Formats: sequence, C-alpha cells, structure tokens
Amino acid sequence: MSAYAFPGLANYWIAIVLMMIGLYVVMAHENLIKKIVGLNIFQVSVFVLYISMGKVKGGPAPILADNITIYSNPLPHVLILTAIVVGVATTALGLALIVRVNEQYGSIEDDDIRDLENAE
Amino acid sequence: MMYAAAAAGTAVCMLLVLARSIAGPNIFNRILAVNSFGTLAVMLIAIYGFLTGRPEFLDLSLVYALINFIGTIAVTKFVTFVGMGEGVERDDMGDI
Amino acid sequence: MLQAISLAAALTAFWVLLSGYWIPLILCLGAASILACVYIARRMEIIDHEGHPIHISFQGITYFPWLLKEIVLSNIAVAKAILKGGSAIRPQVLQVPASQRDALGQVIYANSITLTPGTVSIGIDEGVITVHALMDETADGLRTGDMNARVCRLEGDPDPRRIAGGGQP
Amino acid sequence: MSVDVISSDLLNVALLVFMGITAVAVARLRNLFAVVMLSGIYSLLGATLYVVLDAVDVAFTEAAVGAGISTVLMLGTLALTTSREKATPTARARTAMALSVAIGAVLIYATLDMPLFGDPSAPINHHVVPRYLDESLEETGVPNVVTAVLASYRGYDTLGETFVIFTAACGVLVLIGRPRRRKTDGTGASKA
Amino acid sequence: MMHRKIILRIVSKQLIPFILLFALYVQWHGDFGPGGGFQAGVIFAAGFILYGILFGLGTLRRVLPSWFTRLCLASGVLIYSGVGVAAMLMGGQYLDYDVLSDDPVHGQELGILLVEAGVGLTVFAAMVTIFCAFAGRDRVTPRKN
Amino acid sequence: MAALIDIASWALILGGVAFSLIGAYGMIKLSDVYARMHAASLIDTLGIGLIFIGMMLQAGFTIVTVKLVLVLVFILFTSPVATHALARAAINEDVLPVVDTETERQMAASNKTKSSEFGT
Repeated sequence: MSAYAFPGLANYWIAIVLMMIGLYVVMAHENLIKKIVGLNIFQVSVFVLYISMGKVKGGPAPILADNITIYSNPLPHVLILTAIVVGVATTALGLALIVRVNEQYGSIEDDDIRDLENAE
Repeated sequence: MMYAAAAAGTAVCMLLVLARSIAGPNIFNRILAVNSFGTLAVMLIAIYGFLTGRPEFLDLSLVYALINFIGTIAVTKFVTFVGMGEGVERDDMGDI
Repeated sequence: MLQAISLAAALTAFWVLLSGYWIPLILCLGAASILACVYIARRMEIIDHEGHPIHISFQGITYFPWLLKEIVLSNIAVAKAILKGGSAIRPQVLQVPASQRDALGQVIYANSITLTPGTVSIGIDEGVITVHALMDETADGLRTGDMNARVCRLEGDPDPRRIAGGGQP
Repeated sequence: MSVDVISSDLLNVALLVFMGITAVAVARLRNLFAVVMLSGIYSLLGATLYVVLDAVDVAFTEAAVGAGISTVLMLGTLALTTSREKATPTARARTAMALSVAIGAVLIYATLDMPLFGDPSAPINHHVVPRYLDESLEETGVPNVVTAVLASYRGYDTLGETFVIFTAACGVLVLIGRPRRRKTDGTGASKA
Repeated sequence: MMHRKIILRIVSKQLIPFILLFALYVQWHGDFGPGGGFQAGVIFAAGFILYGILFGLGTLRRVLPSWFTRLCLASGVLIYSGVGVAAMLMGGQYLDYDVLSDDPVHGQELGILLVEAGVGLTVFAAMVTIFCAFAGRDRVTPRKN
Repeated sequence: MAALIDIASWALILGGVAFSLIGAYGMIKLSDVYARMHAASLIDTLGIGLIFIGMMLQAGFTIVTVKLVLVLVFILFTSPVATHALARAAINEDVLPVVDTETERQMAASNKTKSSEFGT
C-alpha cells in the first residue's frame, strides 16, 4: 500500500502553482474584471488544496453504503461546499461594485480610476 | 480497464478542445470549444463513476449538461448584445 | 388543460425515473413538487401545444429510429472526411424548403438537421431553412428532401387548434 | 495497486495540469470575453477534479455555481462595462511575478511536511471525522455524511453562510438594484 | 411572431418544467445522494434565469415579482433560524433537532429537511435577485476624457 | 453471456472514444467555426452516445441505466439548440462561413437579424 505513492505531494504543489497564478493575475492586471477572475482562480485552487487533503486513497465518496468501510474525509467537503456558494455571492457583490465604478468613472482600469481621482 | 481507456481517451479529447478554446481565433470558436468541453466533462464524470464502481452519481452529469446548455445560451445572447468592440444600441436590454 | 395534465404525467414519470425511493415522505414531497412545477409552468405560459407537444408522441416511433440511423451514417461520413481532409471537405451553404405547417414541425426539422453531423441549420425563416454543410455528400442527402417529408409525416394531421404565436407567418 | 486507482490518480494530475494551462491562458489573454469563458472552463475542470477526488457534493455545487451562475454574472458585467483590457505595464507585471514566485516557493516549502496525498493515516482523518462516519447514520438517519455534517453537526456554520448569502444579495440590491435615475444636468454618464 | 429565435424558445418551453422539477429532486434527495439546498437553489434559479434570458426580464418579473423574491430571500433565513428557535421552545438548545420530534432520529431528519429547505429558498432567491439586478441595469457609455 | 456483453460494451466504448477523438481532432484541424461545428457534433452525438450505450450494457436494468438515458436524451435535445444559437450569434456578428461562391455567402448573410426585430 505504502509503496505506491504516485501523486505524493504533487497535488498540493500544482494547487499552489495555480494559486500563485491567481495571485499574479490579481496583482499584475489593472482591469477589475480580470482581478475578479484572478480571485476566482485563487479561490478554486484553495478549494482543490482542501479537497486534496480530504481524499483517502481507495475510499469512495462519503455517502454511506453497505459493504464499504473506508470513505474519503467529509469535513473538507462541508467547508468547501459552503465556501463555494459564499464565493459566488461575494463575486456578485464585487461585480456589482465594478458596475458602479464604471458608471462613476467610465472605466474599469485601476490606473485610469486613480488618475481620475487625482485629477479631481 | 475498459473505463480507464475511455477516461484516457476523453482526457486527450479535452486537451485538444482546450487548445482550441485557448487558440480562438474569435469568440465563437471559444464558445463552441467550451460547449464541447462541457459534453466531454459529462462523459468523464459518467466514466469515472463506472471506473470507481459507484455509478450512482449520474445526477452530476445531468447538472453539468444542464449548466453547459444554459451557459452557452447565455453567452451567445450576451455576445450578440455587446458586440465585438463597438457598442450596440441597447434599448432592449430587458431582453437579455 | 389537457396539456397541463399531460405535463403533470410526464413530470411524474420523470420524478419516478430519477428518484427510485418509495418512502412516503419523499413521495409526498414529489407530488407537491410536481404540482408546483405545473403551477409555475402555467404562470410562465409555457404550456401550449409547442411547449408540450402531445400530438406527435405516437408518430415518433418510426421517425426517431430513422433519425438515429441517419445520425450514425453521417457520423461515419464526417469522421472519414475529417481524417481524409483536403478535397473531401467542401463547406457550402444551401437553402432547403421546410414545408411543415407550424413552427414546431419546422423546429423539429431544423434540429434534426443540426443533430446530423455534416449539416448545421444556421437560419430558419418562413418555410426556408438555411443550412451549412460540410461536404457535398451531406448536402446532397439533404437536398433530396427525404427528411423534410418525414418530419411532415411526423406531424401527421396538423392540429387545427393552432394558437396565436404558433406558426403564423 | 489496481489499474483503477492508478488511472484515477493519473486523471487527477491530468486535470490539474489542464487547470494550469487554462490559468496561464487566462493570465495572458486580453480579450475579456475569452477570459470569462476560460474561467468557466476552469471552474468546470475544478468540478470534474472534485469528482475524481470523491467530493461529489462539492462538484455538484461548483458545477452549478462556479461554472454556471458566476459565468453568467461576469458576462452580465461585461455587457455593462467593456470587453477589452488594456495592456499591463511590464514593470508592474515583473514585480507581481517575483512576488508570486516567492510566495509560491514558501508555500511549497511548507507542504514538504504534509502527509502524502491520499494517506489514510493523515492526522486530518483521525480527529472528528471517524465519529461523523461511524455515528451519523444512527444519530441523524441521513446516509449522506456531507449533508448530515452540513445541516446538523455544523448547523451554526451553515446558518452563518446563509446569512452571508442573504447579505450579499441585499448588497447587490442596494448597489445596482434600482434602475439608474436619469440625471438631467449632464454630470453623470449619459445613457447609451 | 414567427421569429428566428423560435428554436430556442420552443425547446426551452419544453425543458424548463423538467429543470425545475430536477432542482426540487435535488433538494429533497440531498439526504441520500449528492445534492441539497445550495445546489437545488442554484438549479432552480437557473431555470428561471434561462426563462429570463429567452423571454425577457419583464416577463420573468411578471412570473416572479420582485416582492416575491425578496420575501423568499428573507423567509429562507427565517425558516433556518426559526427551526433553531423552535428547538429552543421545545426544550432543547438552539438548532438541536433532537427535540423536534419524539424520536431523536426522526427529529434530526425533520430538522435537516427544514433547514435545507430554508437554505434552498434563500439561495434561489439570492441568485434570481442578483441576476435580475445585473440584467435590469442600463449600460452607460464611458465618459470620454 | 456476460462475456458477450463485455465484448459489446468494449466495442461500443472504444467506438465512442474514437468518434470523440476524431471530433476533437476536427476541432483543431478544420478551417472555420462553422466547419468545426460539424466536428463538435460528432462528440455530441455518436461520441457520447456510444460510450453511454456501452455503459448501459454494463449497468443492466437499474436506475443507473435510466439516468444514463436521461443524460443522453438531454444532450441530444439541447446540443443542436446550442449549436444553432451559436451559428445565429456568429452570423449576427458578421462572422460568415468560408464558402466558394458569393451567392452562398449572401444566403448565409441574409439570415442576419435586423435590429428592429431583435427584442420581440
């Protein structure tokens, strides 16, 4: 059992790489929608990290059935399940703010908005 | 074994379709690729259920198919309204 | 009203197929859900003879197997053309008549065209469907009008109770 | 090891790699429509990955919410704003790249202490979870452990989440719920 | 009326009742398989969103007036917290479902069902509200300067 | 008997995978979006269809088969609609198919929705 450890830590590493791509998008891009997409990428990769931790090899989904004794860990699933819905709620709030920003400044580029602020 | 082969084939298809959706060249190619990608995801979920011997979770496939459809319709609708670049008259925004 | 009852029957069948649980609580919830769905559908005004075509249910027995056969044949043709590439593929646009009496029939026709690989309906207008075809072979198959005639037969005796918005030009 | 376990591990890594490809493409593309479509694909891939990692409930939610609703909402925002992004200044991009590489390196260093993927003896699987798995059926009568934990054992948590959703919807309503009042003095942006 | 969007409309007319019923199925079968309030609410809302996309926001608002979605939004949260209060009134602690019925297991089942219904209602109403807010907004032209 | 069913589902699933692969290859290879739609419909019809029928054979008469049928019917029902909607959107944005003759182009272009009839 222990000899076979194929993904090993690779799952976590790739999730962290994804997370950093998300972080890069948030930091590097001026466009607010792109920033929200970056946050989404970050968010999904955090979820992946959590769910990866909860996976038990050979254990199926935690829905009880006869003749199965080992299950994957349900606790991360519960945490992430609610986090996803909250994530979309906050995304919607962020997008609503972007719409208002666009109406106020006529732009959704961060630096344009800063220039306009400074000009006033 | 059979399901493993099918899953591998589906994964290769996904890669090809993903390449199309990244390459573009225009938005319609991407929408088409996303739509096919959704179908492939439906396939992969079903195959994976059989692969692990717990095929009861086919509701998931149904949700994927459903969301894929609604998403594609929404995208085509929005594309027609926003236009590619210049603004379209939006008097009938109520009809999005 | 008849259509509402038939929709309820269809929804019940759908529920039974999905659920597979025969606990009283679930059955009660199911009945309530079905009633709620029918109510919402009535409120949305989507129960009409387009939204719920009961008049073609029995004619479909011959049509759909034929359509499946066509789908398989054109799948093979398109797959061959993709693999062969080059001269096998000649994209073209053509217009075919759609002689179905009402909108539902035309929609079935257009969808059948799209469902068969090698032909995609890119526009539907009164009595004419514009089709994009991938190869000569599939285009010619459509030009014979076989599918059109079959969809007409599928509609059978067209329903005289056509409601406004159904298929008036 | 059976071929099924190996192939599902391979599938897991393959899906992660696809996600990586998609994320890089999102970072590079400047057509916001394409970006939003790709983020839809990214969510869908994530959802498929959750299925492979046996989190069916999460996959269900992610497919419906992440791939469906949030794509529609982002498209709605694009329709209300603009669909092209301006170029990023390279200096800023370079700083951001350096920072994220550094943070990523630290995080990866931190994972070296973690138990291996799928290890049944990991501490996470020994704390409260055995109790949930063993006793939830007798205590709640619900075979789906996720639902039992979500609604019963961690009911306070879910109540909080429901309030968050409620608040977010209220917030959206406050921000853009009312149609804009037409301004006559011309200071605001005019209607198209 | 014979329009080019007719294919979409007719097929959606046929699909929407089934989408809604599927959502309710997901809602009530969350105990046995994947699913539950969060997912069901989103799918139920997706049915209405499809309707709104195809038939216009005005039509959607006629079917589902805004006062009604706001009512749902609040009453979902209210159902959830109400279950907790009911448990307190019946002698238990807040959100302790054991006391809701004579049999603790039955009480748990009932409590979970009600709580999930509340969650589903709130999520559904929130999604429809958010969608309508975005769709009902007018676009503004960017200021040129 | 069981071996026969196994062989049949092997054949069907491999056939489905082959069609999907050809379709995906066509998505890469063909020249414009309209041509690619045909390749995509290869995946949407026989690709998924054969795989699902193969799995139905394995599942036998259970609720799993019923759900497979439902998913398949749903896909067959919606995929032409989505494709058609996509084609309409492309025409409306003046992305016309690459064809030999000018008349064919005109034919395609004549389907463009006039802005006046858009909202109804």
